[in-house]
Amino acid sequence: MEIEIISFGQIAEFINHQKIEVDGIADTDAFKRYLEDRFPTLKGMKYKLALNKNIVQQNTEIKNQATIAIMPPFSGG
Amino acid sequence: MEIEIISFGQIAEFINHQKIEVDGIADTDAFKRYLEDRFPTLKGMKYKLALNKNIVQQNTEIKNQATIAIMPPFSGG
Amino acid sequence: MSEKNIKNIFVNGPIAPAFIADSIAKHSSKTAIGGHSIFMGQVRKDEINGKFVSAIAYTAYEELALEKMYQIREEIFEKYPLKCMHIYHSLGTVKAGEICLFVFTSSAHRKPAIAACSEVVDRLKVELPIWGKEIFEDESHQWKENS
Amino acid sequence: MSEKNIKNIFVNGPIAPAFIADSIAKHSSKTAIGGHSIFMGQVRKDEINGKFVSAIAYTAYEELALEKMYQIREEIFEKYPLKCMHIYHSLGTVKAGEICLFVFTSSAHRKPAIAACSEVVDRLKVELPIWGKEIFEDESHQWKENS
Repeated sequence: MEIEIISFGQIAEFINHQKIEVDGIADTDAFKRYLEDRFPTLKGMKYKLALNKNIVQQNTEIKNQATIAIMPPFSGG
Repeated sequence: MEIEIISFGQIAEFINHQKIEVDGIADTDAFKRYLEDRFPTLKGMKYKLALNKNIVQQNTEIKNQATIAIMPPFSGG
Repeated sequence: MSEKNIKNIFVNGPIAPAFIADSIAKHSSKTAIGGHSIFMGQVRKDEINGKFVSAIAYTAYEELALEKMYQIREEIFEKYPLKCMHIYHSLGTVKAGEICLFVFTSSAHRKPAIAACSEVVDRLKVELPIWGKEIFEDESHQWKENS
Repeated sequence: MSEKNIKNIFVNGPIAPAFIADSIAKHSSKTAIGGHSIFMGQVRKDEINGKFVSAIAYTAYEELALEKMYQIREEIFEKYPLKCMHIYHSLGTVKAGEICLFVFTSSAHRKPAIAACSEVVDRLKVELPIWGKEIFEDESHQWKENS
């Protein structure tokens, strides 16, 4: 299936916006494992995911053509 | 002795700025009795005195050439 | 001779938005400031017994008010780590919709500025000898009371 | 099609004092308002490891931020009897001394405006996906973290 990855702040410095073709990523927990495996820098960092513009509070199913945002801690204001 | 009376707000509508020559007004409690006697309207009203620019919190001695302000409740802001 | 730096807070008539903008702009050189809090009082066109307030005319016992404001200022600076505090109150006529009070506090982080601003507004309404006369459209009046 | 009235809060670059003055002036026709509360965030020239912050560059996940701000707005209007609420946040570069955040609330009496303004500022710092990159005078940078 296809997932669009977007990233922000400090994380955008090492993860570009990209579309990936993957199989076997059923939910956001699996996606995190995939991400941290591919981008080990992420392991030491605090970050949140947003799945199709909803902030992920608990493990959530991922469907084909999902957009997932990777967001470091917010620092607006 | 001489006392200068100044008044503000609603109270200035019936007590003008004036100097009075009186004897036997030793303190602010006595001055209040004098005032309420001379201006009975004052009896039904809330007001504070300021003696020589200090707000009167408790009965205070009045000396010659004092300035006493008669002030209705504040309503700034 | 007093050594106290007693600042005037009174302005004649309403406080203009452009005056507030100037006041804000002056702080751009104060680069230790991270947060500004402003309170503005605006004259309401209240309806009282079928008549609308068209303006408030403010008078004050100015010398006592400035002395009292000086004390409040000292106490607030003692209590909060402020960089700046500016206070302006109208005297004379301020029409409905116009601004009669402008309190402006600044600090490195937001919380002291916000807390100080709110506390100054509360205190000045209670402690400063200022009186507002509400003038109705038919030119009758009544004296405002702070609740 | 959404029926929600999602308002934009983002402005490019700093928020000018004249913009704030215009925003204030527009409220003079709203004569049911008695109190306005404003918070402004200003970029501090912080010293970090011997280097001074010269600017902050802001980016945001705009669509999510506006959606979240919509929710906050609804909740604040539910909680407080406000007449108005306006929020602006900078994107892009804001230099030290310039304003990056402007929150403006108004109500008939002062307390709801003050409480709502403070709560909105607290919430937007925590809940809106916005990031500040602190740029030093030597053009190196570090990512800001809200404490």
